[in-house]
Amino acid sequence: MSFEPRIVGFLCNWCSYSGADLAGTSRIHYRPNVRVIRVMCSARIDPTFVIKALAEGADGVLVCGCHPGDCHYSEGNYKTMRRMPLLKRMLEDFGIEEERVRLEWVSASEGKRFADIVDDMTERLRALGPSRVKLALAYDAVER
Amino acid sequence: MTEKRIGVYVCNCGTNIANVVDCDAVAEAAADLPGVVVSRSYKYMCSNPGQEMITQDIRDEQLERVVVAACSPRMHEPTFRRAAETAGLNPYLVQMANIREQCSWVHDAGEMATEKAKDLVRAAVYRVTRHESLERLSVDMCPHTLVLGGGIAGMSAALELADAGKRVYLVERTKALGGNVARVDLTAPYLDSARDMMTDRVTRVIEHPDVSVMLESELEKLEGFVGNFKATISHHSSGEGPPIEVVDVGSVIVCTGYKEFDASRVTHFGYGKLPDVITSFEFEGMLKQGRIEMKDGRLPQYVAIVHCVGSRSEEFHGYCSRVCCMTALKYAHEVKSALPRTYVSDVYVDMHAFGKGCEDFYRRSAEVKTLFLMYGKGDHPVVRRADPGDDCEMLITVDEQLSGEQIELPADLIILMVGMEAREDSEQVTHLVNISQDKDGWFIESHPKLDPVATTTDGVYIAGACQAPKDIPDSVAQARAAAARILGKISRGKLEIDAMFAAVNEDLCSGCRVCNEICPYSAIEFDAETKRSHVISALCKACGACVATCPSAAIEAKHFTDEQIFAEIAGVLA
Amino acid sequence: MAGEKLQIALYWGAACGGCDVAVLDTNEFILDVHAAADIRLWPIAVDGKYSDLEAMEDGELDLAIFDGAVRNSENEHIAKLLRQKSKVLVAFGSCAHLGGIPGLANLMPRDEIMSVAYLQNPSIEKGNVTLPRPESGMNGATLTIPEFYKRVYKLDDIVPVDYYVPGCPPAADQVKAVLLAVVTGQLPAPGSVVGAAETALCDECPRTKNEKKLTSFHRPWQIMADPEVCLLEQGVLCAGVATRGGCGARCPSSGIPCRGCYGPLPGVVDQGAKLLSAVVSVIDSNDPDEIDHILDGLPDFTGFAYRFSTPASLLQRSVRP
Amino acid sequence: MSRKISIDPITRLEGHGKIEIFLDDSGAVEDCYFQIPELRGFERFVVGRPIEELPRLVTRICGVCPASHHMASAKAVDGCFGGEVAPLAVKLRRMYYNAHYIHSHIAHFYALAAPDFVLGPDADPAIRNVLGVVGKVGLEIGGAVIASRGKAQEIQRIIGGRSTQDIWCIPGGVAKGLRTEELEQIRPMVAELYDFTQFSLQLFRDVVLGNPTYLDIIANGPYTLDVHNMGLVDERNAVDFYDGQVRVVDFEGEEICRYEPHQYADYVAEHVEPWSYLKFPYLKQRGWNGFVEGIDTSIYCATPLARLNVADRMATPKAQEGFEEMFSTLGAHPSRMLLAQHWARLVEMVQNAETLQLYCDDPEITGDAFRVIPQQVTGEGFGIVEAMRGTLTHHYTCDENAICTSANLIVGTTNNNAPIQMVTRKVAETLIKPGTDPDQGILNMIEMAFRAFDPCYSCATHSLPGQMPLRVTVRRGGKVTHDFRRGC
Repeated sequence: MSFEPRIVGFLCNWCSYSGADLAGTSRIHYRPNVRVIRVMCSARIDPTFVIKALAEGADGVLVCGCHPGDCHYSEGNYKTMRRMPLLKRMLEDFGIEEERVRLEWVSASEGKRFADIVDDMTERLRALGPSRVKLALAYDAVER
Repeated sequence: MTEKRIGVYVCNCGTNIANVVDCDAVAEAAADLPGVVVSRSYKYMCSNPGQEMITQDIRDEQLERVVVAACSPRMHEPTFRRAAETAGLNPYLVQMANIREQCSWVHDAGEMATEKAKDLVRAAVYRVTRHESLERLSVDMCPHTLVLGGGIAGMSAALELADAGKRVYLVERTKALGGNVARVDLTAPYLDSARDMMTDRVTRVIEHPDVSVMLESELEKLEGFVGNFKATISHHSSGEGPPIEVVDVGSVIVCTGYKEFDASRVTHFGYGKLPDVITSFEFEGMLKQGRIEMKDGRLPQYVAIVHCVGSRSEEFHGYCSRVCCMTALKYAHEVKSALPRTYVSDVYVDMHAFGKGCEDFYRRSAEVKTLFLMYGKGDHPVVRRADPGDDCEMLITVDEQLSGEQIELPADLIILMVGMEAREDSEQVTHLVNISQDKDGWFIESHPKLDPVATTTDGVYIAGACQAPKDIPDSVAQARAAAARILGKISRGKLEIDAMFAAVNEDLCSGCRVCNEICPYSAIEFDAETKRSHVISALCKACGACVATCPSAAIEAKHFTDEQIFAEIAGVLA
Repeated sequence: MAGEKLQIALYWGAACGGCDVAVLDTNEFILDVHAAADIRLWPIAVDGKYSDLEAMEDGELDLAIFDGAVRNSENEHIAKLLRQKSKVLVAFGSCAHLGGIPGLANLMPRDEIMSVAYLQNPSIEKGNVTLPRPESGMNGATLTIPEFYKRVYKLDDIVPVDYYVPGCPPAADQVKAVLLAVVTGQLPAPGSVVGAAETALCDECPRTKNEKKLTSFHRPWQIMADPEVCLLEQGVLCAGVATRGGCGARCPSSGIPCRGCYGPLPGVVDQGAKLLSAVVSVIDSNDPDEIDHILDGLPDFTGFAYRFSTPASLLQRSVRP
Repeated sequence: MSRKISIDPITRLEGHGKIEIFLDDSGAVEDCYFQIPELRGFERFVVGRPIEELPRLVTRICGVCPASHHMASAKAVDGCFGGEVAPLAVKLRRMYYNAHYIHSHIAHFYALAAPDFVLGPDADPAIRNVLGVVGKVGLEIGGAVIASRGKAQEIQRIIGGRSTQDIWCIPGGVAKGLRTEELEQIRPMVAELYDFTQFSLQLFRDVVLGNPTYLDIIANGPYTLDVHNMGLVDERNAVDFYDGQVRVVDFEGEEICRYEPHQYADYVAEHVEPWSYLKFPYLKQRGWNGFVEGIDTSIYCATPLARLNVADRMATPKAQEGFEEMFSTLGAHPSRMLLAQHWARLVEMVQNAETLQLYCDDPEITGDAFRVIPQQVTGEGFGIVEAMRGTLTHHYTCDENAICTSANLIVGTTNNNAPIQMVTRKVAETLIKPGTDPDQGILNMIEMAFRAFDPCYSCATHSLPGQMPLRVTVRRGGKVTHDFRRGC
């Protein structure tokens, strides 16, 4: 039985979550490895959420927002566009592989795209193997 | 975190969910979660008995929180919130787990789908435990409405509202009302005069005491929120009155219409090179002049009408423009009645005659001796100059589908049925009124079936061909529907706006002012006296950008607090 | 021997001594403390009897102040002993509170630290292959030195802590306030951070603040920053927005950006993540490439974001194998 | 069957240490090891950080003498940018450093060393501390001690924004200048500090020199070593704390070598023993010959006394008087009497106070040209200052983006690791006689040996100090006969 990565997805309500719903209404199948958490706008996604998810044992975190220029709140997704690159640089310093955190723009009409992204990410993470973060934090007794 | 009495309801959605997810197992698993006192699996939670099951439990079991695992919250959250409310539970104490659109409909039946459903339910339970009762804001509903666009849709909406005694500001960019319909001669399928129809509308609108028509005007800025918008309108006419005007409105209807497809983008018809290849609108012009003729003034002996120019093509627009087919038939009739001896041929792909009376119209057109030739989708007729000696100006080569033969067709006048496309300024419009466009540029309605006139922005509606290609009756129907929606809101006088907004805890705010620039709605104010920032809740649209930005965790997003989201994270991963 | 006088112990774990100096910096006040309390243990200045400490009744000490982090078994042992012997245990200073600057060591493997120190440095004896060992035989007997844990821990990773006094080191007047609170028994609810403000440094920073829009970042030596205006607004990375006040804004007032020693604000789970979010959200660009270029102006952001709090961050340490 | 005594850890020094003494059957000292159980790894974890941040990182090596690390680091960082520093900034840094010296020396002399002299080496440990000293010399004087140290700290705070955990140095200068009103605040404090240095010298004369027992311990006790001396001197061979050349002089006064900071690696090397985390520096050109005394040894001291030993003179008049008085009393320059460290420390305090006064009267000191913006990144820098506890060397390299690529630190106390190891053994051998069980007093006198060095192990190991109980265990045949322990 091969390793099944656990992905936490943070999706904005207006574009990406609708896109994911559209994948549903269109019956587009994809890997069941993602667990979606809905926020009103990708700008609500505090980098702490991403780190928290990794610390709680996620093998990957997927952040989705409206395409640039098409944000329901006109410019929320630009905040996300600015935060994620630095967050990824930071996570690298903690030894967390680049592929574990992914930012994608998914519109309300891109159900297929959402499905493809989840499948692709699942495959990449499966190849990468389980995240070491939760394990590393699991030592309640001190390490020698 | 003190435990709450929680009820969990797993919807089977008939077999929609149950076929893939083991709903009973999900309900059983949920029963063991902290605080869960009731956990049921039921065929249709959104049905009346389903909702009654919930309200009954709220009363009998003194439930403090409710989790419904069913379809997308974007579908039925309002339903279950209302159910909770009827049982006296604050609607914000309900949380949904989306196990249909984002689980059963997208995964194969089996262990993993059921496990995912359990995780989503656990997350919902953890989250709902941390929910707080929230009170919706009640605000005044301004009875005035802003209508953008003076075409048939805009005028219909305006009249509907004004006849109900409500003020309307009708903003039209051009010098005259009427829009695209005013460019049309007769209308299909009954061949009555568009002109008569329009003159009546236009006069009524202009003379109506409750409609302020603003010609050569444009919306510059729309601020505020449903029931309380401030619209800044600029007047370009050199006439009297200020160049800029600000009006209070409660609602906005966008009726900005469409623009015709530019035929010169298609090369093989020779449009722009061959003098007697014209577009449908150019032909309408001729009809209104009352004389069908060629460039050199001669009367055409052969008239050919070509369908689907720019529509239903890989290269240009994939969609059908819906009105061209019937218009083409109308042209056949008008040519025949003006020039009985002229041969009319109609080169089409499929004949779309779905509207009321259209099929009869199609039959009648066949009777008036129109030659119908069918070309294949993806293929296209080719036009060339006729050779000297031919008795026509041009020849059209068509791979005729029904006969299977290649046919050469004589033509003196070729009418290209150009389709509809979104106006190039429609993107600016989306930003002005904060709605979105689909991939073809048409404005997106809030629900394609159940809510076709509203948008994702409360108080902003769409009507007419700006939403998708439409004929006149559909445009009018949508316009009046939008007006009806608004009248409903106005009649209530007050309206409730969602209790989700951001709030600054000024005890934690350091006045660093990082959030000030963040808000796209300028809902955050800095008080130089107290050295604190605060949110004007009515202006806040609850995106949460400032919340994620505040380095002091001093801003709280109601119903999307850090604590609630952390709980959800822990829930899906537990 | 607990009389009517307060029984107090000060101890340094993995520390630099700066916290103890901070206590000395209360100057004359030390004498008042001495008058009001028996200092039963204070390594830097007092020959307390460690045997006494072990002989003490549980809870015999009214107050134990622990500065420094926990990196080895001795730190851990004494932390547990002090917890057991004292009614109130205070994590004093950034290291005990958050892990402190030495906590940056959590971003790299212990073995690298050893080999750099003993094998690679340019002044190391030519050809040296010797590394210090926990046990080495000498004259038939065994010499032991403690083995160090793989990473740095903050005090409450090891034992429950009653109060936290932030700062590297804590400001003297804050130290005074805390000691006074203990002496007069006016302590807040256990678990609280004491001797610090509830709002960010900006609240007490004298520099003027405006709306922020950043098009580039500068390192402190690259510009002559305006001494009157918020450093962050001038593109100089300052952790003040994401850091508790209470220090008196000593650094920004003297032209040096805050590095976050007073730790995260109440309700903040991860100081670095919050600083990140605040700083980049106000970047004035919507173009990914330009944003990337602007971010290049923030080298080693991690080293700033978690300068004092790596062991207290959500991730705590590098998971690089 | 031998037995083992551990003194673990040593108290009243900054940081941690541990002594293992092996006795043979007769009970005579067979062997003695001075161990440091700590490693922190600053040299590794500063790599990858922006180079200008290092002066604000390395101060956490030691919170007792952070300014020494701050200054050495600042100079090394300046070097990485081509070395240009605003002349006014150098004056201000020196001024700041003088104040820091006074603070540290007061703390050491009164809090760490004085208890042994004022109260006596064998006094009850419970009162053998600074508060005990205050009790003995009187609250008034005690108050003066505390107040003076406070003033020295306050002067740093006024000049550089903070005292402990300094922040102020920045490539090319300092982050803030000295305003006129600030100078006027400082001036009276400096005057008072000067008086206090004179007072302290007098106190030393009265309490220590006035006491034959102590004089005997200093002159004839086991507290001497035939090893060499290292310290910074200016071009006149006068003592300089902030800058200059490193001079090494043997214990007979012959100059062995002198070098510029960037040459340090040609003259000093570090030996590693498996039983201590602390390295043992030695004179590279002589090679590591083990822990041996004598004119050919490669071992040296870098201490206050060593600084005065390598210098021909002090830089200021009043300090020069103290210098002459001290060496004539000790009978030789250079001197090998390690306990004279405490005296040397007081003489140094005088020079620092006098220098401070000079700067206060410098008309340019309140100028605003306290910083230049570096124009180039040259990639390597060396910074040497005299830390209170000995010559402190920082050596950094960085990449073209001014990100640190390597750091090497040779810390004051580390220089003295070998001498301390040796003198500890020497004292143990002399004091622990066959058949006698060591008692508190003897153990404390062993400690006095290295306390004289004012060793700072939080510095020396740039490490996370571990802290262990002080335990003296006497074993016979592995059976514990005595077990008494002491303050950690």
